[in-house]
Amino acid sequence: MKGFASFDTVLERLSVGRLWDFPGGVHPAQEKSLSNKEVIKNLPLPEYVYVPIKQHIGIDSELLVTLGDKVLKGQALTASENPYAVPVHASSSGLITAIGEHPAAHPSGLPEMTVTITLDGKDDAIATQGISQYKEASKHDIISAICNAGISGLGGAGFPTHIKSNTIKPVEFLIINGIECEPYISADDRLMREHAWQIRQGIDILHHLIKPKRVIIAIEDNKPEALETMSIACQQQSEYHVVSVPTKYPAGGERQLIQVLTSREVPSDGLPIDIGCVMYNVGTCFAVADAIIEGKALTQRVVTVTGKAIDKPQNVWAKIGTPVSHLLENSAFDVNKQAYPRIIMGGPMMGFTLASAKIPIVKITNCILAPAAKELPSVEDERGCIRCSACADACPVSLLPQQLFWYSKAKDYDVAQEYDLFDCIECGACAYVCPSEIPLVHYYRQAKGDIRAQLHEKEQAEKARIRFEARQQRLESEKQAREEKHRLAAQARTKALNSNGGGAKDKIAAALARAKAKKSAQLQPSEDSVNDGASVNANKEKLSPSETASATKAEAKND
Amino acid sequence: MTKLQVASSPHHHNQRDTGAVMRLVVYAAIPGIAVQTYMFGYGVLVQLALAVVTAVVTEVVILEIRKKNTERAVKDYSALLCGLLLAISIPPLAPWWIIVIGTFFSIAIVKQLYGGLGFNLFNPAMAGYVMLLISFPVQMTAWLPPVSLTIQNVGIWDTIHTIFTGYTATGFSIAQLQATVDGATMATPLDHIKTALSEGYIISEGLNNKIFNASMGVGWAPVSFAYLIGGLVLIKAKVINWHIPASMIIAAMAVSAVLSIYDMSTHASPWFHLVNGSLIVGAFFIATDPVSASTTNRGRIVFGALIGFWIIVIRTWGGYPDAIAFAVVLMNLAVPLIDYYTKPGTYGHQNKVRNMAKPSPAKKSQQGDK
Amino acid sequence: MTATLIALAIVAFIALILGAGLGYASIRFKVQSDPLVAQIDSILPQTQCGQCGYPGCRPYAEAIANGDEINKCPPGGESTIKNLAELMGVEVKPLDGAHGVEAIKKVAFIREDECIGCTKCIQACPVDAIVGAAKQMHTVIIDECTGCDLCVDPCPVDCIDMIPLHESTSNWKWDFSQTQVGDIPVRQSL
Amino acid sequence: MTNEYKELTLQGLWKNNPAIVQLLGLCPLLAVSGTVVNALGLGIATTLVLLGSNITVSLVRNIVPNEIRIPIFVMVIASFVTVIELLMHAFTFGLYQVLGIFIPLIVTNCAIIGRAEAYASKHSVKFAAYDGLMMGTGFTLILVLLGATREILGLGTLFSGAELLLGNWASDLTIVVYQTDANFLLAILPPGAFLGLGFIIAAKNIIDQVIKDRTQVKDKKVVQRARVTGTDI
Repeated sequence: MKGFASFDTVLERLSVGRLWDFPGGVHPAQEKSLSNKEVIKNLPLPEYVYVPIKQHIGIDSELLVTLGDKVLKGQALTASENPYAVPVHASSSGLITAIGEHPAAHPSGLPEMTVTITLDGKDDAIATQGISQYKEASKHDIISAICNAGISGLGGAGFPTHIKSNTIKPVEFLIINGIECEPYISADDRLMREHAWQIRQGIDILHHLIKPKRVIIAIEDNKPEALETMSIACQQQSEYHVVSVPTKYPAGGERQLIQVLTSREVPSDGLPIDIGCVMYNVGTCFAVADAIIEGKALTQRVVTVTGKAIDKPQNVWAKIGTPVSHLLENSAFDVNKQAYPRIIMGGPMMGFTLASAKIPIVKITNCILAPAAKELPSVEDERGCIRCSACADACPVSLLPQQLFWYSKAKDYDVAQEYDLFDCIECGACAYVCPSEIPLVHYYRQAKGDIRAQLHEKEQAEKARIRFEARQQRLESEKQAREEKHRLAAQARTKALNSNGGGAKDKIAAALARAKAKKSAQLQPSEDSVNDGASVNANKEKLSPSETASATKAEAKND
Repeated sequence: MTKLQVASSPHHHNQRDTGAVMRLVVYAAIPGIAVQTYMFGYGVLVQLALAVVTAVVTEVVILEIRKKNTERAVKDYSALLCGLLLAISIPPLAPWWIIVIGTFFSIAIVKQLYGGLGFNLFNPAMAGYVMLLISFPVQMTAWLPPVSLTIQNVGIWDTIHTIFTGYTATGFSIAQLQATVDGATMATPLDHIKTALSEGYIISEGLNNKIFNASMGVGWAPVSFAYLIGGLVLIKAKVINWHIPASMIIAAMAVSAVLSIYDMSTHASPWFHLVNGSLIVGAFFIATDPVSASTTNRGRIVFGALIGFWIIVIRTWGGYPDAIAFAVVLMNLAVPLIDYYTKPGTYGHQNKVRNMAKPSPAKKSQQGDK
Repeated sequence: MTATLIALAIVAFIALILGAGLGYASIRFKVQSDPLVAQIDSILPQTQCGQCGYPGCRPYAEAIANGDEINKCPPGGESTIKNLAELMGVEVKPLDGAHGVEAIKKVAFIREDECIGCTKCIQACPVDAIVGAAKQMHTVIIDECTGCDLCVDPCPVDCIDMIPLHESTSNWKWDFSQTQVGDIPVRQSL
Repeated sequence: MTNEYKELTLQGLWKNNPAIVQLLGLCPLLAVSGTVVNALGLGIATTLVLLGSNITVSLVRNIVPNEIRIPIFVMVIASFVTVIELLMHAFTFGLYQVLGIFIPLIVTNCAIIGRAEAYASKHSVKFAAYDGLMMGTGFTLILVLLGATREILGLGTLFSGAELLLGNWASDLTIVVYQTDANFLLAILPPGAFLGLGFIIAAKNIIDQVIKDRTQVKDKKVVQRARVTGTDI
């Protein structure tokens, strides 16, 4: 029965508080106490917000606004017909002063299409209408309200929430992920402590939509306060289980958490729904409650600003699009505490370093981390792998990171895929434990990128081949058609000649001979007067381009 | 100018690097080495010094030739550890060139020629030991009796003199030193039993000798236990996994138990095999060398068990009294095969997409079968 | 002597029987090999650029099947040579520099205000990736363009550029050497 | 010497040496290269077989059906090996006893059937004969080199047992390079052969690399790019 426990078994174990475990995992120093002591703060408004048009893993949308437009908080900036697209909204009121490329919240730091709003400081919101009696509303209305509020998973992957909620498959467990297993981050922790009630409302809405048999609210045991507040908020609902999960990274990974709670494994080519589970982040639940009850769009989220180079580590409500520099300034970032400039967006295990402080906060940004000089020391050079397999012991998905590393590095991608390269969740546990300090995940990412590019190239090549062959065929058939036409015309002429009798034939022959004589008489002097090269050129002009090519070839050969 | 630090995640790293791992192994060997020195004299330390110097010098020279980063490679302590393991395996009073040739072979041929740390197919120390044993069997089997049984008191100066010239400062040869209090020439417990068996004695008669104390070799058993302590520390510190030592010792004990049940008189007991010879040091310090051992947990169990099996087989029927080196080198060869067949099942590959609505009984029973 | 003769006769007899068996087997179990040209063609990048000296990828595939060198394809570069070497069972060779160098993928771009609508590039394009008509401005379908640059030469007004493919967050391949050093606050006292 | 002969010499002795480039015939190579004399004996025997078989195969190459050529080559080779074996039995009995099974095993020496298949069956008699001679010589040279190395390392001597090959007068040929009581047994044992061969191959590769670096000539050639597209519509 490996990898699949029945509903009753799961329930039985939940009721006595016995969970399963996932293989591997690591226990990095938590450092959450830096930021989780104080309440979530509101920051002064920034001067500008940069709202990237694409903030989720969906499809590009169409812009609804143009340069110079005045927008209000909560006003949609984009719309799309595509069901997978989620709109983005102005996160405060102001004037659109630029629509163009701006560094993206992406490891590459490459620019993306972004709407820049110069804020007017009033923070005027657009009028909203919630669905307070959502139990009476149709499922479709709720789903579209979630979609229109621009909610995509706030946990990390950014999957559009309305797609996830619009499932027709039966769901046994609705899992609310309050794990937050990355060190340093305490955004969800604070949110649960301060807004447990609203999260409960969000869960209620999702429960109403999905109708699961049970709801499991999973919180890591290093957050006892959050556990308590959530338990109190959920105590009236008998089918809600608030569960304390042992602290281990990456217990907050979707698939790992499902494994811990239910022992079921999401098929590698499937989704959690295939094993009767759906998972939401607590932040998403909070946003859903906002969207349905208040009708408010997703325009802000909790971000942990932490690290030992930050003098005032804290959790803040950050408007979507707020540049990172604004958060750093308002949290007393001390640049002199850093050995080299390094700001990480996300946690230390899966976050990425920023190339610019102008990069905006997006819907999936949960942390801005500014490590001090001796904190999170960066790896110098990798050393040779000693095959110690500490990575395999740490891997939560039971891969063989070492073998993947060999094959990725050797660009032996077929074998790497045989070793299930694409099942790697890039959690970084392997690289964390590696005594040779090999940036294993980086190799996997490069290999994955190369494989995807190769597949794309292969497709392109196939397309090009088909087009080329089609063209050749077309040219061939055109040529044949032309020859056929000439042949028919010649036949007709011959026929005409023959039928007209010998007199006509002679006349034509005589005319031809005359024309020929005239032509040769004309050509003769010119050929004498110019050099050979020019004559070749002169001839060339009469030739078709393909013949030109062959003529050029002939010339080259002569050279 | 400070450079912007852009890097792939994770940005967090465990602080235990290769050098730290190797150092821990060296520290864990200290109790064993101390007891061994106490039991067998200063020769152990002299050999250790020779081996370490040779190992590090060879490593540096070859890395220079290969134009690699010498400093970092030396700091990973792998050469030092290799020299150490070889030094504790050879007779304490073996001539100096034995350990020098052996260590040079281990580092230059077995380790660096294959590409350096991480690429060697064989355990360098054990391959070096095998080379020495088959090339110089006389010198390699010249073990002295434990200090408590010798007539000659070999001091530190005598030890050094013997290692470099073959004779003590007072002119005794190794053969003379091998004589025990009662005048009998001394061999290792395993050797002794092997000889006894070949001369037609049975085990219990063989054990009836001064070098045994309740079937434990005098001097040998304490050394084994000291290494056992170090090995347990290594497991506790998560430097090595329990799989290889456990499976290796259990397999060796099981095989010898079967044999001794089959015939008590010609096959020694599991206990005898455990405490005499190098089973324990092999299980914790040698077979667990990460580079040449299996890399999956299931594979490690197979790897260890087969080493244990071969040790007893070679001890019983082979030409050499002890067999750790042969067994380890033999199984090193099988590692790629073991690894290939013991790949762990990746998450999510046991069950491809199923239909949750109606879990068909066929599928359920299939799961049951698994 | 008779013993030798008998042995010889036996050997000859065995040889005859086995030889017959072998002969039969070689006819009966003849393996129809896969169409090699198609296999080679599928490895080639299908840019149809002609840099190999053959008019298109398929002709080059045919040439390779007939024993031509495998290192004449600059667009395919190292990986193509490696795959070809594997397929043909020959050694990997470095790309023959005489045919060009492996470069990053580019696509053709027509500066449309300069285009005079002569259709020469349309005729030159091997994969019909340029649309337009006589006296009308032409444009390149970027998705179809193989980057062969065969359209560049025929253009009478030189309005076609080969530009590198735009790198975006969706096709970026974790190469930090390309990352722009931005404006992350830098410690002053250094 | 014409170009073909020069090329054949180069191929056999260096570029395509059966022992260190093609790695053929390793079984006898590793087994009997313990001393120079053994190596030389087997080397000469192999060369003679190679010579004979190449000539014969080349002679019959046009009348042998393609399908059954391998069995026929094997028979030819086996016959020559039998001849050699009988000759050695008659004239160098001591060596015959030392080499033992490895003389009959020449039949299965891949170097021989390899040359028959790859060269002799496609070329005329004189070239085939020369090829056989050169390949055999190349093989013998490596055998002797390996034998010398192992003998010096393991026994400290050279040409010990020369009388086995050359008769009693040759026992004076033995050279004692150094005296030792601790023989380096590893060199004499099979692992020593593997290690030695590895080093010889490595040395050859280094020399090749040096030669290549020295004679790096840049031949520039210009290739005319083909116009894929006709525009003759």
